[in-house]
Amino acid sequence: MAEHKWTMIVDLDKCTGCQACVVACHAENNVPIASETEVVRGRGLHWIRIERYWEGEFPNVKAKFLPVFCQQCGSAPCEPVCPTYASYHSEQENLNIQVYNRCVGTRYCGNNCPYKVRYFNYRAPEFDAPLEQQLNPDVTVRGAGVMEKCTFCIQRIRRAAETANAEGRPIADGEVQPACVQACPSDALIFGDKYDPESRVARMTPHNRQFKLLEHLGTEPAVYYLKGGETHVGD
Amino acid sequence: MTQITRRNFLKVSAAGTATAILTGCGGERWVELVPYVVAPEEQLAGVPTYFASTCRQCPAGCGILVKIMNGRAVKIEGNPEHPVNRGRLCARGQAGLQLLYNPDRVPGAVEQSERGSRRYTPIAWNEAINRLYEGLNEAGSRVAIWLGTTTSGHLVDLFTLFADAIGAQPPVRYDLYAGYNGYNVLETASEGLLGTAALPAYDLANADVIFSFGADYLGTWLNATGYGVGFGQFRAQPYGKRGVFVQFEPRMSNSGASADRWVPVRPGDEALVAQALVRLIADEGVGPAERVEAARAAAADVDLEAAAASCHLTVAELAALARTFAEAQRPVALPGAALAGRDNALAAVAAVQTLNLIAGTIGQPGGLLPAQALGDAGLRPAVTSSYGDAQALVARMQAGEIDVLLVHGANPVYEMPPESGIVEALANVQTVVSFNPLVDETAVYADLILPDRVYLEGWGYEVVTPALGGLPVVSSQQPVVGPLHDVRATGDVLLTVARGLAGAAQALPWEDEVAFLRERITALPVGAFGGEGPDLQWARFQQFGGWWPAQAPQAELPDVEVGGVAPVAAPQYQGDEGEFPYHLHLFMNPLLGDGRGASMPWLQGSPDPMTTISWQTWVELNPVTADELGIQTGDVVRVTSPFGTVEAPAYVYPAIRPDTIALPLGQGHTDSGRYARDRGANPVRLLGGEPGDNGANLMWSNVRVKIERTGEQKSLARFETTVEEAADAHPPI
Amino acid sequence: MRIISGLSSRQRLLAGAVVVGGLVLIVAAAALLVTSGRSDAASEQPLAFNHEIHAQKGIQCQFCHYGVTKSPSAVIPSVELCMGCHQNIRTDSEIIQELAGYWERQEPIPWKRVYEQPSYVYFNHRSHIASGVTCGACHGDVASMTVAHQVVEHNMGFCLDCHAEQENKEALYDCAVCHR
Amino acid sequence: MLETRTENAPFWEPTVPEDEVLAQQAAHHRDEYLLLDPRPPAEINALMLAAMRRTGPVFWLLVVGLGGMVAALFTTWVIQMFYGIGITGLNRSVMWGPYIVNLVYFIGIGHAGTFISAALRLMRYDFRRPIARAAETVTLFGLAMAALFPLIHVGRIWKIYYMFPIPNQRELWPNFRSALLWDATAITTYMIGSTLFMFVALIPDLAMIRDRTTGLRRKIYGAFALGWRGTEGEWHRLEVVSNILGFVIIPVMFSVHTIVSWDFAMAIQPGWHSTIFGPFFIIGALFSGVAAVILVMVIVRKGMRLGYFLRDEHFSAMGIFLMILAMAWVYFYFAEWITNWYGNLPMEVALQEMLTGPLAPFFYLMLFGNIIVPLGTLWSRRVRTSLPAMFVIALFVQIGMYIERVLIIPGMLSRNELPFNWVNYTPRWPELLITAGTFSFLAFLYIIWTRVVPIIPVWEVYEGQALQGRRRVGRAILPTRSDPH
Repeated sequence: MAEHKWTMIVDLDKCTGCQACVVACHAENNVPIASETEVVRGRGLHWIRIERYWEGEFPNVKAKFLPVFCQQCGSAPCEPVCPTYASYHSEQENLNIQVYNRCVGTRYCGNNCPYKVRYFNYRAPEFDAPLEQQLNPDVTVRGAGVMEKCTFCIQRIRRAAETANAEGRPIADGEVQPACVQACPSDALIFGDKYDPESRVARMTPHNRQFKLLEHLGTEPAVYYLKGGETHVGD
Repeated sequence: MTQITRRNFLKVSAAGTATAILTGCGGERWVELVPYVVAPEEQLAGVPTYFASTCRQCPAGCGILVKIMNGRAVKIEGNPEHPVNRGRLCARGQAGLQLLYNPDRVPGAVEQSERGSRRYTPIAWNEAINRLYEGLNEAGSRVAIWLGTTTSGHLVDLFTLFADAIGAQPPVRYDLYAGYNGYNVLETASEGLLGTAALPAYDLANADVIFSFGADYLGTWLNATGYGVGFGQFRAQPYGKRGVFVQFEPRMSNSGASADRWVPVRPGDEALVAQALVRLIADEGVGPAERVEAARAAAADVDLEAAAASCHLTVAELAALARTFAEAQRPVALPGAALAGRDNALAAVAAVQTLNLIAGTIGQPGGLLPAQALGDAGLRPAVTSSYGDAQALVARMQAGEIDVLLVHGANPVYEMPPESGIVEALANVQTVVSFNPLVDETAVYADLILPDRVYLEGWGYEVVTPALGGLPVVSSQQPVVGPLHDVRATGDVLLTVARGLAGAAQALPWEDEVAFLRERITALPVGAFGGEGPDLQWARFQQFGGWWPAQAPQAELPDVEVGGVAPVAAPQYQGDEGEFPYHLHLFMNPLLGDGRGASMPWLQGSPDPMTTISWQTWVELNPVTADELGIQTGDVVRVTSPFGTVEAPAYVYPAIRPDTIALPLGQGHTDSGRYARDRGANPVRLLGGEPGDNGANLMWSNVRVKIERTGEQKSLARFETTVEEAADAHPPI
Repeated sequence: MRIISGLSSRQRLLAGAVVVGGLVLIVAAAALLVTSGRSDAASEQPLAFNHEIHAQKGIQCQFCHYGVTKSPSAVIPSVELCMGCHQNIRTDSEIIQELAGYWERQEPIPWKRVYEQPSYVYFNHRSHIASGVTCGACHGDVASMTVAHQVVEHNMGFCLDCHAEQENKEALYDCAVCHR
Repeated sequence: MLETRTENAPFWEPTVPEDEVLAQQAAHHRDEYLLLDPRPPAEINALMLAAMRRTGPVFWLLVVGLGGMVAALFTTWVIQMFYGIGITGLNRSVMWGPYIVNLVYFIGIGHAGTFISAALRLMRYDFRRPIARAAETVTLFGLAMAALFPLIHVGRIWKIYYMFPIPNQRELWPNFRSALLWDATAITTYMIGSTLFMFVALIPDLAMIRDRTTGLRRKIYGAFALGWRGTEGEWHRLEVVSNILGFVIIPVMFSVHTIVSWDFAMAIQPGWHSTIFGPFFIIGALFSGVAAVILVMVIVRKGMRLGYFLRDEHFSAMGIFLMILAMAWVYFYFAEWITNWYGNLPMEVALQEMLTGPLAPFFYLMLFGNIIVPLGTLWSRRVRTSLPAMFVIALFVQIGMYIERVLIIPGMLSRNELPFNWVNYTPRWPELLITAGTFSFLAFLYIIWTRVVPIIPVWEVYEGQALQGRRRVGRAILPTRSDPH
């Protein structure tokens, strides 16, 4: 019954940690910027974040980047715990939807998300005039007390679906790209509909390097990670 | 599409509809509807329209598409057709909206009766232009023009014509991008190697081995987005195997983090290592015969043990790296910013380019690409000035030889080391005019601020050559929204002023800058998008975001050969080793860049890729060094060089040499708007004022420093965990 | 106390039930009042535009609200569009002269919204028109209104009632259809 | 009214001992067992009423002081509503903090009242009689305080009605799959049940006061006494209703804290997802609840001079009860930790390593307060009957149990599956002020309550005394009791 299975592939071998996706997401989704004091208090707020892990010690130290955003779980821990259905599974799009206006801010979903990709608006977002003009009219600006998260740019999906619908055709592969995918210089992020057998994501999976984040928790994420390649130079 | 004139375009974008954009969940608001007086064609409320333009957040010149909804610019995206960035866009490019909508933009022409007072009085544009005219008229040829690397190409051309016409020296085009990355050094090196003074371009997409000597090409070096695209293809196994990337640098940069092998080379020894690689290829005879031959011709006498030791490697390991390079199909070597920031910069860059010569890939896929001819349009890539040129201008200002200084796109007071005497020099200039959209550190010393349109409001072109795939590109810049404030295009101001100046009137005959642009662009041959006749060509230029040929022209390769052994002198360090035991390493992160990003909250608030710190300046040091000095993350430390002092909290960074201290550039603004002001420290203060290598460059990478605790603490605004035990926890990958 | 103690146990039970029931009703009514969003956009429009006259002259809704088939927004016509006809038609009327005043000053007309959705509701006119929903289904018979006023309450129940009758009910019941 | 039941049983007449040993025994029983130290009902009523009327400067000072803290609580709450949860110290990983700790804590202390009152009633432990109401009051106000915290905790209190199952135009109901909704339902049920249970037991005492006051007070008490006259039938019905409510409320009580524990155990947060959480939380709740009742008993006895009612035997019994609960709590805690430790799953080990960090002092204080203090002292009867000692021990248990919840909620949340997101939590002034304010609110309501209703259920004491006697068996004098049921 679901029409789409929106899927993201993250090629860790290509991710350079450049933060282009992070800023693109802020721009597309009206994600507020946490001030210095807020960040110090551990309230940095980015729908997509690039986790950096260190491995080894100097001089054989390596940094690994891991972009983490909402995994759009098939069996999402955040969904059943919400008392108001603000966190909700869209059967149609196979996505986890956060209905901001329905959220009362119990923050249960945030606790239960093992990926910690749900961010709470501890403060009302501020946009010094005329910065509010940059806001994307397709996305609700969330007020204080509301939980928010990556949506795979549902507004872009909906816009493409509405256009395709009105023109009486299916959505083409590549027609919808979340802002992060669009920005990513090294093509580390690949997005598409896995139910469309011709789509790039469908053709790329299964992949010999693929794994899912925290797969043992049974959350059935819609995000595939491709392991970073290891080559031993000069051995 | 054919009839887009500037006037009729501005009419289109001047009106906008108001929409409820306040917090959606905070409470509902009922709004008044303000419809258009004249509805623009093809513009519907709620339906986006896209305008192609060029990003001017850094010198690279990426093509952008700006999404306009309801009369507002709401998103900047990469232009998929554009050969520079192929539809991708970096963090700074995305944040361009926050320059456009910056709350601290100068809303119109202002004067400052007392310099440094920060009290600005608005004046009418006519009066402002009159004052500029009077100043220039009196000054005659005692005029200096200081441009930045992000000043649009057409303005550089106009200013150059103008300077020429009034008999002044050509504009100085210098800012921290140019100084830090040593653009002038790279251009000079390219001239020596390829015959054209232009920034080098490397075809990473088709390379299979990258040896980068401190080039942060995925972060800020030259064209980070374009190289990011190239890197993605490089990793995607174009020749059936995954590309191998080795990075030599004292502190792991954003690019170093993606390397397969990160080699912590001692600052100053990069050229030595490059020479050692050549020596090893020659000695071991690895790789194809012609490479070995070329290596033998170029191999200098190198202390291999010392070279390996300065990399924390054994000679055998270094030899293995040499083999990797020599045996690759299309290896490429990149001379990074640190090489160009020393007294032996030109020789060091040449030593790295020697590796490319040995590889034999110059002008080939996967190699160093030469600049391309652009036809007879009189268009050529803008050349950067060296730090020496900038310093010479400062000296002339100090000597009272300059009456009027015009500053556009640069911020010398912030970007020049205080030792250069820039602030004192400005005092000796009668009239300082800033064209910058924000009151930056330099504008504080200006008498007049005549804010230019920011790049999303203004016209222009940018000659970017070569871009990915070796295409010559002229990128277009057009207003995507009507000007937000009462600002005037600097090109128009200049043309207006020139009309009254003897000599300049003939040299600059155009009615306005658009006329100039049209003339230049329509002189180009027909490009990839066709367009017969000047009107159509001009329209296509705007519509597709620029001009480039459908296929890369067959370049005439200069006859390049290994010219024998080129000696590289050992670097001389500034500061006594006893007193200043540590090397200073400065870096740009992909967010703040050279400091321009500091005025944009998206860039301020996004985490630095390596440390995840935002909003602040920090001092990186190795855990071993930190232990020795008893410094912990969050301790405020004082870093002192022979030239200056900077205080910032320490960050213990595992991927930096124990003998090196690193600081990020970009913070420490005293002005430049509310987001930048009084935040962090400007490490440029640690640098000396004297140019290095015969006046070629800013010497930033051979400075020695000492470090001590101040006893204070400051919480770092880092996004990563602040829990120590997390380091021992099992990472998910 | 006398009253309470004077009652039989059954009456007491009844009284208790009435009190509890009353309390529940009050809470529910208050909640309903708080939750229902309703526009009270003043009927005081800057110009007394008469939908009825225009409709009687045979002008289709889409002539002025031309965005309705192409965009999420139906579009409020620009002054230019009004003037397109009224340069010649009824130029002697007071209202038209007022309109002409806006045009001469190149000033937009500050219309008051009649139907308004909160900013977290994304309604798309184009989709609805494409699916064959008539204007009147949501806006009432505007053609017979002299001054347009809200006759249909656009709350979530109204939307859902209609969506529930559609063939692809499942798809139209998705929260993300309207909220994002 | 009550006198009618006791006039034909003048059992309070002291029996004459036959020798000195017997005399000592009798004296001992009198001292020890309230029920064997009967006084005329009039005297007991007067004692109770005098205690209620006693409002000295200390009382008013407390009222003003605590009232001030209550004002601070509500002011902070309003400030928080205005500026958002951002004024607290919560962060992107620790989204639940002291507000939820307080919720669990106050529901926890709300358990003892019912347990003592209902369970002991059903099991016919007579020592419960004088302490039943003090304990029930802890339940009632504990629950009331707990009910505040979901409201204080949520980000948008003004939209809280989305959580209530009320008909609306949105055609949307709350999500009954959410443990939070089960929780709200359970707490509401428990609150209604325990209020009824308490009120039923209050009726005869309210009638007693009604009959001893005049004017407005008489009217108010009369209204609440529901026309109680003290007939045989009324007494019988009271007995039946109390027993039914007692039977009903005990499973509700068990369900409530189990469901509260499910708020955590249902989540896949490491450290929370544990099958043992249900019983573990119940034992923890009883543990802290009994300690809370002991605290209240000490204060009431000292503050209201109710030494006649609250005797050493009560403290001793409560002490033993507390000790048993401490043992049970240790058992559960040990079982939980050794399972995690032995399983050696990375995240659960990480949680244990947390206790070498900034939380370590709290962890050891918790172990000290919850294990060493009660188990190390309560075996001694002298300690159990010493008021200051019991006060200190109960206080330690309170602190220990509060810390236990802090370790479970913000403590566990600060560690999660992706180590990049570990953020420690430090409270800021709003949490501290609101927490302190709520404790004051509870105390405030309690001291007002003690002046409004008899904190000792006088009729239960009569009843107990009426049913008790002594019989001589050989040379020993043994207490006896008759059972009317």
